Parts: sequence; C-alpha cells; structure tokens
Amino acid sequence: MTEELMTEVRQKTEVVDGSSDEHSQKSAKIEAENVHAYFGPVHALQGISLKIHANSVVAIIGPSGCGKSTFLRSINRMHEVIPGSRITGKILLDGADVYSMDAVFVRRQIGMVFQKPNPFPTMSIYDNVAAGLKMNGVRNRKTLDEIVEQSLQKAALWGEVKDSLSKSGVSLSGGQQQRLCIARALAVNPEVLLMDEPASALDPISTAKIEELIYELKKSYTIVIVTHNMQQAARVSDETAFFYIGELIEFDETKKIFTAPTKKQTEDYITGRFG
Amino acid sequence: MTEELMTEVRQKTEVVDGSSDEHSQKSAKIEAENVHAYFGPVHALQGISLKIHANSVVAIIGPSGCGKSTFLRSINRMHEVIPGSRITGKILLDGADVYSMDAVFVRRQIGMVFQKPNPFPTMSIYDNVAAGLKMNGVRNRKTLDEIVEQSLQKAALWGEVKDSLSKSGVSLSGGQQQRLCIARALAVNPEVLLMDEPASALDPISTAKIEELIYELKKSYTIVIVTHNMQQAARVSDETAFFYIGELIEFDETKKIFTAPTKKQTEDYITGRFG
Amino acid sequence: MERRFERELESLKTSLVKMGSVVEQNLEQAIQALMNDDAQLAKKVVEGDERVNSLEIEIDNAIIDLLALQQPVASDLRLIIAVQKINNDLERIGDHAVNIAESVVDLVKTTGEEPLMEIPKMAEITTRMLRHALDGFILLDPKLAKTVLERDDEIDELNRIMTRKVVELIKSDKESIEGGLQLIRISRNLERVADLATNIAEDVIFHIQARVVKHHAEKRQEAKS
Amino acid sequence: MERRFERELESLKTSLVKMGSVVEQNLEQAIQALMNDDAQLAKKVVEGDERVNSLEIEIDNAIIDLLALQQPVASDLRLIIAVQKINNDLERIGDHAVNIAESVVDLVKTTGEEPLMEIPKMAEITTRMLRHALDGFILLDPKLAKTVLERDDEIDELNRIMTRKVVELIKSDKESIEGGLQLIRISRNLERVADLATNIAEDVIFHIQARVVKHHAEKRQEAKS
Amino acid sequence: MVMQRADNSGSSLRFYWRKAVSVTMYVLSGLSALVAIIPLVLIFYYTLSLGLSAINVDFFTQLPKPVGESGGGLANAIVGTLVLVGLGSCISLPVGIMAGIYLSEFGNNAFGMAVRFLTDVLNGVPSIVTGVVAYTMIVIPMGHFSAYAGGVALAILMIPTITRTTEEMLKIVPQSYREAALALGISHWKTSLRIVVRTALGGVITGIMLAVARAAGETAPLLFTALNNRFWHTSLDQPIASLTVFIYNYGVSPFDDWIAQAWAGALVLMLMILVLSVAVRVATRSRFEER
Amino acid sequence: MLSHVINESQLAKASTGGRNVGDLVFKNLAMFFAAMILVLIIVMVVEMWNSSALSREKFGLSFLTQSIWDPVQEEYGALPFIYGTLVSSALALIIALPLSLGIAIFLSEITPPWLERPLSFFVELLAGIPSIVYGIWGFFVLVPWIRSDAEPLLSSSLGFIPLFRGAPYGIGMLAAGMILSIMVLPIVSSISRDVLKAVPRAQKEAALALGSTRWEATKIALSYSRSGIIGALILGLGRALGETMAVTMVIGNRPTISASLFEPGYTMASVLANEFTEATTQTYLSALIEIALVLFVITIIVNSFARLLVWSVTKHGDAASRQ
Ligand SMILES: Nc1ncnc2c1ncn2[C@@H]1O[C@H](COP(=O)(O)OP(=O)(O)OP(=O)(O)O)[C@@H](O)[C@H]1O
Ligand SMILES: Nc1ncnc2c1ncn2[C@@H]1O[C@H](COP(=O)(O)OP(=O)(O)OP(=O)(O)O)[C@@H](O)[C@H]1O
Ligand SMILES: [Mg+2]
Ligand SMILES: [Mg+2]
Ligand SMILES: O=P([O-])([O-])[O-]
Repeated sequence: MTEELMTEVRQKTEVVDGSSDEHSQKSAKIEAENVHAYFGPVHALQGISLKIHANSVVAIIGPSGCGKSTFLRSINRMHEVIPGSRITGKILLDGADVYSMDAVFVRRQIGMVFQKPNPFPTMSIYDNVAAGLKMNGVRNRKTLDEIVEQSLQKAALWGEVKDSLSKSGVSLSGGQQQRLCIARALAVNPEVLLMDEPASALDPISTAKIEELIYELKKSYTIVIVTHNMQQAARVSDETAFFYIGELIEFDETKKIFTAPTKKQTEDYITGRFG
Repeated sequence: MTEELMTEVRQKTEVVDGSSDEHSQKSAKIEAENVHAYFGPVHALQGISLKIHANSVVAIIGPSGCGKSTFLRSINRMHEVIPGSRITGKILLDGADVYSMDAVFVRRQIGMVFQKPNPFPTMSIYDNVAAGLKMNGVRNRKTLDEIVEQSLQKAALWGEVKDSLSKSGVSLSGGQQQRLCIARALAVNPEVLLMDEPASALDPISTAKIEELIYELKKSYTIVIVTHNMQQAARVSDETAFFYIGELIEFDETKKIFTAPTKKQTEDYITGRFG
Repeated sequence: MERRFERELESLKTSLVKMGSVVEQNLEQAIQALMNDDAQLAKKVVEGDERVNSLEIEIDNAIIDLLALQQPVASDLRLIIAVQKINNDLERIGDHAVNIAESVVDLVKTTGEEPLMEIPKMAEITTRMLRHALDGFILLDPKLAKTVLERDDEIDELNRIMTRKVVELIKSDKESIEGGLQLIRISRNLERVADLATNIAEDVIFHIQARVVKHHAEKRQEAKS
Repeated sequence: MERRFERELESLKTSLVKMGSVVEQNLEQAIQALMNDDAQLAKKVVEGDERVNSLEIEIDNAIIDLLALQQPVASDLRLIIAVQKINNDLERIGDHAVNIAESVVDLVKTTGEEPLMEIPKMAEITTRMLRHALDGFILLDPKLAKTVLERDDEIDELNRIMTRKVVELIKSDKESIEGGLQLIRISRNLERVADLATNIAEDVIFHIQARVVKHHAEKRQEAKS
Repeated sequence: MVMQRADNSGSSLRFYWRKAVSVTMYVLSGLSALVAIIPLVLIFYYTLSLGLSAINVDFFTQLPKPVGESGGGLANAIVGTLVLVGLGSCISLPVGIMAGIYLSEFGNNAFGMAVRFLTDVLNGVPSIVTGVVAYTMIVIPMGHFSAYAGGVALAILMIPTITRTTEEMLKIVPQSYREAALALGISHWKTSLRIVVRTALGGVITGIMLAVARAAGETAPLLFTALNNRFWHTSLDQPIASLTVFIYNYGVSPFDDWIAQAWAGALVLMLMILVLSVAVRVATRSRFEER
Repeated sequence: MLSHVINESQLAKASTGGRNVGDLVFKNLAMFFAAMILVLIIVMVVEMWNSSALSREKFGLSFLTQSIWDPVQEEYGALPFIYGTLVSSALALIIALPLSLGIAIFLSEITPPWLERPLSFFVELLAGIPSIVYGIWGFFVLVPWIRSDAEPLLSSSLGFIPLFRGAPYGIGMLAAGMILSIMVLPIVSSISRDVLKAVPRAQKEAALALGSTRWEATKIALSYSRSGIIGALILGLGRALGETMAVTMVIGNRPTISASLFEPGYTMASVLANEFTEATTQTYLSALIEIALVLFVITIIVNSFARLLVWSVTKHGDAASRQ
C-alpha cells in the first residue's frame, strides 16, 4: 500500500521473524519468545517469536499440520495436557512467563474456544456458562445469575436463550452452541481469548455471526484465532501470522498480508498457488 | 452486466422458478419437475423445478436445512433410502423418469460423492476404485486394471498413488481420500456426478485441488454440487441455484447470481445480510 | 447487529461523498474566480488539488482493502466498483478545475478584457450536472442520474459555439489571441467536466441497476442483436 | 495442473495487451494521418474507436466477474486493479487518438499549410512512452516503466513551446487561426497521452512492487514524515 | 472405450441375479432371527408358566420346608441373594470405578496396559474358578463357608466388568469436553469427576448394572463359598442361602413342588434383575439425554 | 464490575491450594485401585499354583494327557474335561455365529424402527437371564426334545458321519453345545447389532450410491465392522468356555472322550462344580484346583489370541475409526 500505511504498520507492529531475537521494548499482551513445541519426537513448533497487542485480533493461518493449533495451545498451557508433549521458550502474558505460573491460573486468564462447539451435554445452558465459576467455588446465586447474563450478553446469545436457560446446552443449534461456548469462556473473566477454528463446523450464517462477535469482543479482549479460512482471517483480524511447517513465515498487519505480503510463501499460500 | 451478457444468459438458461410449470422444449441432462420431498411430516422440498444441462456444473447454495442435500439425493434416488421419506414429482435423466427405472440402475448412471471422504476402510486403494465394477461382475483383471487407472487419472490421483495401490484407502490424507471417492464414483462410468459439500471437511489446499478437479471433470460429466461455501459456488459453477426453506428462489448463470441477482433473498444471502 | 463490512461500506460511501463535495467546491471556486477575475481564489483552487489527490488515493486504498479483505459480491461489489470509477472521475474533474483556475490566473495576467460569452451558461449547466450525478449517488436515484445524461449534448453544442465565437474574436482582434486561447481552454475543460459528470451518472446507474450504460452500451448492444 | 483462476488471469492480461496494441495502433495511425494529411486514415481511426470502447467494456466486465467469482488477493488483486486502471487509461488514450484524427480531418479541410513544429517530436516521444509502459506491463519490468515517468516533463515542455509558437504564428498570420487551434489541440492531446502513459507506468509499478507512485505519492509521503 | 465394455458386462442377467441374492440373504437373516428367538421365547414361556403356579405370599415370606413337606418359600434365599450382591458391590464398585478412571484418564502407559490386559483376562475367567480362588483364599483360612467368601467371589466377578465398561464409557467422552473444562481453569481431578464421569454416568451405571445382574445370576462361585442355608442367616461369616443355589438344588431334585419352586425362583430372579436394571436406568437418565 | 467477583488471591488459593494436592491425591488413589486388580490376579495365580502343588508333583504333564479320572484310585487326568470344554464351546460358536449375524443384520438393516426397539430390548433381556435358568430349561425342555426329535433325525439323515452316530440319550455334548449356543446368542447378536449400527451411514450410502444392492451394501457394512464382530464372538467364546451350571445340567457329566456328539461328556467347569465340595482327599482337591488352573491358563491363551486376531484385522480398522 502507500508508504504512509507502511510506515504506520512499522510503527504499530514489530515484524519479528522466527529467527530474530531482538524485541522492541514496547509492551505486548502476549509475547512468545523462541517457542519450540514437541509431540514426542515430532518438532511441531520450531522457534516462534511474536507479539500480540492488547485488544487486537490476531489470525493464524497456514496449511494443515503447520502448528497453528499447537501454538495456540502453548499459549494457555493446553499443549502440556497431551501425553508426551514438551515445550521450550517463553510465553509472556503481560510480561510474566505463563510457564512459571500455575497452569490452572493461566487458563483462567486465557480462555479458549474450540473447533467443534462442545457445551457440556449434561448441563443446562445456565450451568454451562456457570461451570467455570461453580467449580472454582463461586456459590452465590445472585453473583452467578449476574455473570451468566452478562457473559451471554457479551456472546450475543442472551436474547435467544434468556427464556430457556434451563434447557440443555446441546439443544441449541450449532452456531448457538458455539456462542454458548464463548459465553462459557467469558464467564471466568479472561483477558485473552484463543479460538481454534471456531467457525469451521458452522454454516455461513452462523459463521458471520461469530465473526461479528469477534469484532465486538475485541473491544474488551485480546483475541487469537486459528482459521483455515483465509477469507475469514482477512475479514476478522487486525494482524495475521502465517505459519509453515512449524515456523512463523510472516506476521504483519492483515491488510498488508492480503494486499502485498513480503514473503513469497505467504503470497503463494494466500493466492492458492501452494502445494 | 452488459445487455449482451444478459441476452446470452437468457438464451442459455431457463430461469425457472418453483411455481412456474412451463418448460422450454430444449433438452436437458437432468430435469426436475415439481419435486416435493418429505421426511415423515417434514415437507423438505416444496415443488422444485429446474433443468441442468449436460457438461455444466450447477451449484446449489442456501442456508442450512433449506433442502439442498435432499434435492441432490432425490436425483439419484438416495432420498428413499431414509426410512419414512417420500417424494413426488418427476426427475428426468435424459428425458426418462428415474423413478420409473430401477434404483440400482439409476445410481450407476448418477454417481455421488459425500461430504466426508468415505473410502471403504477394509479395502485397498485399488479395491476401492474397483468396488463398483466387481459388484457388477467385472472380473477380468486387465479390464479392471485399466479402469482403475483411468478413473484414478481422471480424479487426478493416479500420480500420487500409483505405487501404493494395495495400501489401505484410509491411509491417504483427507484430500486424497476425497479424490479416491471421486475415482470410485467415476469407475462405474456415470454420466452425472452429484457432490454434497465435497470439500467442506478439507483444508484449503485440498479444497483447491477438488475445485480444479471439478472444473476438469465438467468436460465429460454433468456435475451438481451442494456447497455451504459461497465463494466455492462462485469459483466452480456455471450456474447457481439458491434454495430457501425447501423452495428454489433463483436459478441463473453463476456470474449473474454473484454480480446482479434478481431476487432480494438471493442478494441478501450472498452478501451476508441474512438471518 | 450491523455488520462490520456494512459499516466499512458506509464509510467508503461517506469518503466518496466528501471527495465529491471537495471537488464540487473546487470547481465552483474556479468558476467564481473566473467570473470575478480573482487570481487569489484561483490560486487557492490550484493548491486545493493536493487535497483531492490524497482523498483519491485514500479511497483507492480503502477499495483495495475492501476487495482484499471482504470479498464483496453482487450489489456490494457493484457499489465498490462504482465508487472506484466515480472516485477516478472526480479526481479528473478536480484536475479540470485546476486547469480552469490556471487559465484564470493567465487571463488575469493578460491585459485584455474579453467577454466570457457562453462560459457562464456552460459553467452553470456543468456544475448542475455534477451535483445531480452526485446526488443520484447519495440518494440512489437513477432518475436524477439520467437527467445528467440528457444534458451532455447541450454542453457539447455550447463548446462548439464558444470555439467559433473565439475564432471570430481573434480574427477581429489579434491581441485577444492569448485570452481567446484561455477561453477555449476553459470551455474545453468545462466540456470535459460535463463528460465526466455523465460518466459518474452512468456509474451510479450501473450500481443501482446493474447495467452498463457507458459508451451507450445498451443502444449498441441492441443494434447488434 | 494449472489453476482455472490463473488461466483466467492470463486471458485477462492477454485481453489488455490486445487492447494496448489496438490503442497503440490507433494512436500511430492518427499521427501518420497527420503527417501525411491523410483524411482517409484519420476517418479510419475515428471509426476504430468503437473497437476500443467495446474492448474496454469487455475487460471491465471480466474484471467484475473475476472479483465476484474468484476473490483475488495480494498480487492477483493488484494485477486486476492495475489492469482495470490501465484499461481505463488506454481507453482515454484511444479517445485522444480520435481527437487527433478529428483535428487532422479539420486541418485537411482548412486550406492553410501550417508547419507541424514540435509535433513530430512529441508524437515520437509519446508513442515511445506508451510502448514502454505497455512493455513494462508485459515483461513485468519496473525499470522500463520508470523510464516512462522520466520523459513526462519533456513532453510538458514541448507542449508549452508549441503553444507559444502557435500564438506567434497566429499573430503573424490571422488566417492560420483555425489551423493553429487544431495544432494546439493536437499538441494538448499528445501531452495528455503522455500523461496517461505515465499513469500506466505507475500502475505497472504498483502491480509489481505494491507501491502507489501516483501523484508522486512517495515523495509526498516522505516530505510529510 | 474400456469404460463402455465394462458397462456392457453388467448384463441384465447379472443384475437380476444380484437382486435375487439380495432378497434371499435378507429372508435368511429374518429366518435366523426367528429360529434364534424360538428357544428364547420358550424359556420365557416355561419360566412363566411353571414358575407362576408356585408363586404366592408364602414363597416370599416363608423359609424352605424340609424334604417331603410341601409349601414354604424361599424368603431367606431372596434376601441372601441381595446380601451377597450387596457385599460384592461394596467391594467391587470402588475398585472397579477407580481403576476404570485410572485406565481411561491416566492409563496410557505400560502399567495401564498391563492392568487392562489382566482385567480382560479376569473378565474371561470362568466363574467357577473365582469360586475356587475364594475357597482357597477365604474358606480354607476361615475354616468354614461364609457370606463373606461368597461376596468376595462375586466381587472378583464384578470388578473386570465394571472396570472395563467404566474405562470404555469414559473414553467415549470426547476429549473436547476435558479440554473445554481444563481450558476454563478447572483442575484435573474436578474435570475427571464432575465433567468426564458425569457425562459418562449413564454408561458407567449400565456397566455396573450388567455386573450386578451377572452376579445376581451366578451360581457356580457360590457353591463352595456361601454354600447354602435353609434358615435365616445370623451373621455374615456363616453360610448363606441364595436364589441361584436353591434353583440348582431344587431344579434337579425329584420333587415336583421343589421343581415348581425352582421355576418360581428363576422367575423371581429374572424379575429382580429386570426391575433393577430398568429402575436404575430410569433413575439415572440424564434429564437431557432424550434429544 | 464482575472482574473482582473472583479476585486474584481467591484464584491463587483455588489453584495452588486445590490443584496440585487434589490432582496428585486423585491420581494416586486411582492408581492404587488399578494396582489392586493386578495384585488380585497375582494372588489368584499364586493361590492356585500353591494349592495344586500336590497334584502337579504327582502327575506332572501327564495330568493334561491322561484320560483316567478316578478319585478312588487317586488317578487324575484332565484330558476328557479339556476335550469336553473345547468341543462344547466350539459347537456353541458354530451354531451361534450364523444365527447371531442373521439377527444382527435383521435388527440393524431390515427391521423398521418401531419393531427394532422391542426386539432389541427382548434380546438384551435374554442376556440377563441367569445361567441356572438356562440350565433347568435345558434339562426339562431341550434335552427331552433332543432325545425324541433332534437326535433321531440327525442320525437318520447324517448318520454316516461319526459325529451323529449313537444312541439318542438327549443328555450329552450336543445338548451342551446347543444350550451354550442359545446362551451366547444374545451376547453375540446384541454386540454385533451395535457394531453394525455404528457403521457410518456414509459407508452404506457410498455403496448404494455406487449402484450396489441392499445386500451388497450390507456386506460392506459387515466388512467395516468385522473387528467388532470378532470381538463379540470372543466374548461369546469366553462365556461358553467358563459356563458351568447350565452345562453341568445337560452334558451328562461322564469323563469320556468319544467321537459322537450324542455321547455324554464332561467339562472342566462342571467337574469343579460337581466334585469340589465332595473332594475328600488332599490330592483330589489339589487335582481339582489344578483343573481350575488349567482353565485359567486356557482363558489367558484365548484372550491373547483374540487380541491378536482383532489387532490383525483392525490394522486398517483403527484408521477407519479415526476417519
Ligand atoms: N497429539 C499429537 N501427537 C503427535 N503429533 C501431533 C499431535 N498433534 C499434532 N501433531 C503434529 O504436530 C504438528 C502440528 O500440529 P497442529 O495440530 O498444531 O497443526 P495445525 O496447524 O493446527 O493443523 P490443522 O490445520 O490440521 O489443525 C503436525 O505435524 C501434527 O502431525
Ligand atoms: N433424516 C431426516 N429426518 C427428518 N427430517 C430431515 C431428515 N433429513 C433432513 N431433514 C429435514 O429436511 C430439511 C432439509 O434437509 P437437508 O438435509 O436437505 O438440508 P440442507 O440444505 O442439505 O442442509 P445442510 O446445509 O445443513 O446440509 C431440513 O429441514 C431437515 O431438518
Ligand atoms: Mg489445528
Ligand atoms: Mg446438506
Ligand atoms: O458359571 P455360571 O454362570 O453357571 O454360574
């Protein structure tokens, strides 16, 4: 784009590539420093460093198996849940290394939404949203009521379910279920929201709703979204990271990535000239 | 578009809407006449009439549950496989009503590819492709070899699997499996190919391959594809049908639908202003 | 919940309307400078073109971003294409306004006090055409846009008359040659502005009705078929 | 397996190259007609514009279809945008060729036998600029395109010289007024063609290097920062 | 074209043959269903028709009468069966469920594999062998038959069923629920118990019911552990009566009324198992299960 | 605002206080119970090994090859029991397999939904009938029928085969095989039905869409679910091998090996049931416990073999279940 734009971009985002180890002194909500992740012998992430700023939406794109999900899961320490997994490097949340905190604490700060909507099937809509709070000892009914309503409202679902809070979560449509899962994640009051292909199981109308929701949520949360759908990355994100075989190839303002990417591999991938 | 284009469109496709019962005398590969389909009490298709010309790709789009799959499955009589289903109206294949032929025979003429790749897991790649022929009593090894190779070649898979024909079909990647399923359908030499969201379970690279394949196959087959992905419909099809709650709202050249649809509902749907 | 894309489209339209009003203003000021022999104002117009150019780039970039990030189709796509073309045409109108303003500066420099002949009339019609074309865009009113198409011939005719009169003038008074050439230039520029206003009107109609009316495409296509 | 979209892009490029060569030919023929006082050839050029207009619409439609159906991004999108702009510019060059041809017809009609002064030189530079701009597109050669940008000032200067000379001429010979006006007109048209060739070169650079060089955007941005 | 040839070879004769095979095979499967169902219906029929006649109030309230006297009932055997199964459940439920949780949630290692394999082996061990084991482990050291020995024998039978069904049911719970819970900042053990086990509860209970039903119907392991008792038991370390042993003893006896009581016992046993499984299933059905 | 509903300190407490200890305790507790199963089996083997010492020392391997079982002479050979166990179980499977598959196909592919549910319920009910009930039913109903109808019919039509020769006793190997087959039928057929129903619709539809007949589509489904069906069969075999009471009541309980299925036989489980409480001498008891040990070992062998079999057919099947 224009030089003006490019200057802006340079000021706003540090274009950090995998190998560099310099970092600007600017604070970031999440900062990955030379993250390597393994599944037994599989070296799934090979030194990822990037910075994610508060209240921005970062999209992670890349071909299947390039490590998008692994990176996402290394942020809230869900990677270590998988047997045989290992991770090195640093992930900083507001400057503090998540790997030196308690994992449960980290996951309360960094919520997660999965590919397939997965409301707890034995719980009502209300209980699904309240689950995280209840299991951490919040019992006060009034407090719960308030948080449940607020979370559902933020997830743009309140209007649709407010009269059927005691119905099962799985009685909702796919798109509603996914918003329920978002509400569930919001209820424990995280600061960051990780989403692993949150709309890939949904029809276009529900997908549009989720995308719009992401745009709304960005006002209060920092969002990292993995998506297979390049158009989706283009539509929802402020910045886009392109991963390829465990490495971060390019990370830049989304506009830049989709109009004039710097790396040939990025260009080839987004224009469909890949593989 | 230009008037020129519009005139062309008018000449090439009959814009038939659900309620009209006039049909031009031009021959069509497949012709639906006032098709109604039911699942028990559910009236899933409410009088669909349209014509599909030979060697064209027709995309069917529409919101979830609008009857896209049902229409597709009524063409090769797979609708009746579902218990409690019922259908009225006519589906003509080359002018002959498929519902007055034997279903097994019809399905040989009209192949089908499903949403999730479903190779037979107990069979090798070779046997998967040969399955339809073997059932029909083709035993001659040489004939089988030839057809298997041809079909795999048409499905743009031969190069990737020719050295591992005896490996299991499910050992392939998702995208390869889907092309294997296409090869399997082609092996029995159908004239029409129905595809129900054939790429929705695949990553973008495999999806691009399938789309390209559809474009190639159109030279020898008539293809009807259901897709949730509007961009996909735009990319692959010659004509597009928009379904809504069991009715055909608009059916026209794809270019027309995506640049200047006639009906407000179509416009709203493809521009994402729906629901 | 209004969609983000729709908001972005709205803001694109707003930018174009702004661009339109800036260009319109520049044109009007150029004409006013001409009427009042106001070199000061004319210079202001010339300098104001910077603004028009940067607005054009801004809108162009916004369009590329929308195309790259939002995959518009149907009426959305037509709107964006129309905005792109109108944007381009407005920038050219801006250039013509600058040309007129430059002529004004030259005219003021030359001693002669030539009559403006048909120019006031042309200026009036042209500015009205531009305003109608832009209003057609804002109000999505194809009828308004169509009125623009009808007046183009009138301007062409006035331009021809102008040229003839200036030739007469120069023949009768050799000294008026510089001034006469400037008048012809101004007249030609106004004629071009009218053409561009016509283009804008055509793009508005394309956006609204999904028909290409440019180069009288319709008539030509009909003739062919 | 080459992708369908890539084939379509290729064919779009081919159409544009064709459009370019038709326009180039029209321009050259107009100039040739001027040199040889060939009213016949000039008329041919005027009629040939029909072809240019319909090619322009064709390419424009192809672009809208590509945008609507293929959701291009990055270099693909830049290519399409560049093609769209170049297409537009080529059509305008075509119009200027027509203008020149019309002037030729008028010149032939007028009795006088004016000297062409700087026009042959201008014509030569302008056609070379156009050819380089188009070659820059075909060969994806930004250097070639940049050479075009450099020559624009030269043409502007020649145009100024022309105007001055014609004014002198008319002052010395009142009867040469019609012919002189036509000469000015031709010169102005050539100057516009050079501007448009410059635009094309800018679009080529945009396509290749993803930078907007229009309105000397780079320099301006630098000055600002 | 090759394709053409292939098509022609699918002649109409071949086509009708395929249709005929299809119909024939389906008829055969229907017939086999019929053939298999006959003895099963007969069993029900006999149990009902022969057992019903011996069922009366006495049957449920009286002790068995000595040889030669008619009447009496199997009250002590009914209670005995409940006691034995209860004892077996008390031992097998905690072991089986916790072991099942271990195998499903943590058992992805060599130890887990070993436990899994041996649990399968234990599942296949004939019930008579568990009787033998309980005999050598408990009866011999204690010096006499006892309800405890019977309970242990039944528990050994129940453990593998409970363990493996618990494991399988927990494994069916999609990984995504565990991850969803963990990602909400819920600790591992709460996730296991309150999300995973809760979600699979229906299946786990079905497994328990299968085990209970099987234990209630077992005879062989009781023959030389709990033995039998014609009287009300006084303590759990004494021999105790059970329905199945009574049925065995009475069923092969030469006395008609004993035989009738055996059938009646069989009927009662079957009904108990039936009622138990239906009741538990209804009681534990998640209010959301019907979808 | 909500943000302080769960304040940091509360969180930290909930996490560091609750999690580490809770998770650790929970995991170790679960492991302890899992280990109990391991211990249980080891204890079982050790107990049986020790208690059978007398017999093992006295007879050695000949215990497995000797056919004489004479408590009076203190001569113990287990061969007739091993033979009886294996033959009766094999017979049961041979009869039950086709019938079970037939039922499973009938239930999963043919029956309309309204009929399928009650039929399935019925079959499941049968799986819950105590074996002793089968025993008395076999004794009172099946055996008389075999004596009066089945055996005469078989010997007159298939008498040229040694298997079907001899006097119609009713009681005997054939009765044992038949009652066992009836008993394993519900297990095998209900599991087979479940695995058939679990075959993805897409598999059957893929076949149908290729132009297969309904039976051909069913064959695809059968092939898809073969590992599950083998699993069901193994479960059935397990039940047949260890089945005690019903067999005891109909097999005749005579330790002989004869070619004819009409002759009485004896199984390992039956001899334990019949003679354990009567074992008067240490050697007698020890020999019986050694039979239990042998039965246990056979169980292990069958289980391992079954695993191998399932594993070998699911080399693709595993991939299939992943797809
Ligand atoms: N549980 C696992 N065990 C072993 N390897 C794994 C596991 N999960 C992922 N991998 C490997 O790690 C690499 C990265 O996987 P990851 O799931 O992060 O990819 P992805 O980019 O999210 O792909 P997709 O788009 O298919 O979700 C891949 O090569 C994959 O094979
Ligand atoms: N097996 C079934 N039994 C009852 N109703 C059904 C069944 N299958 C589909 N329907 C109903 O028929 C209607 C059309 O379904 P269909 O599957 O054709 O929709 P679709 O357009 O393909 O939707 P999707 O995009 O979700 O695949 C829906 O309302 C659906 O609920
Ligand atoms: Mg992933
Ligand atoms: Mg569908
Ligand atoms: O071994 P049984 O099932 O007959 O007790």
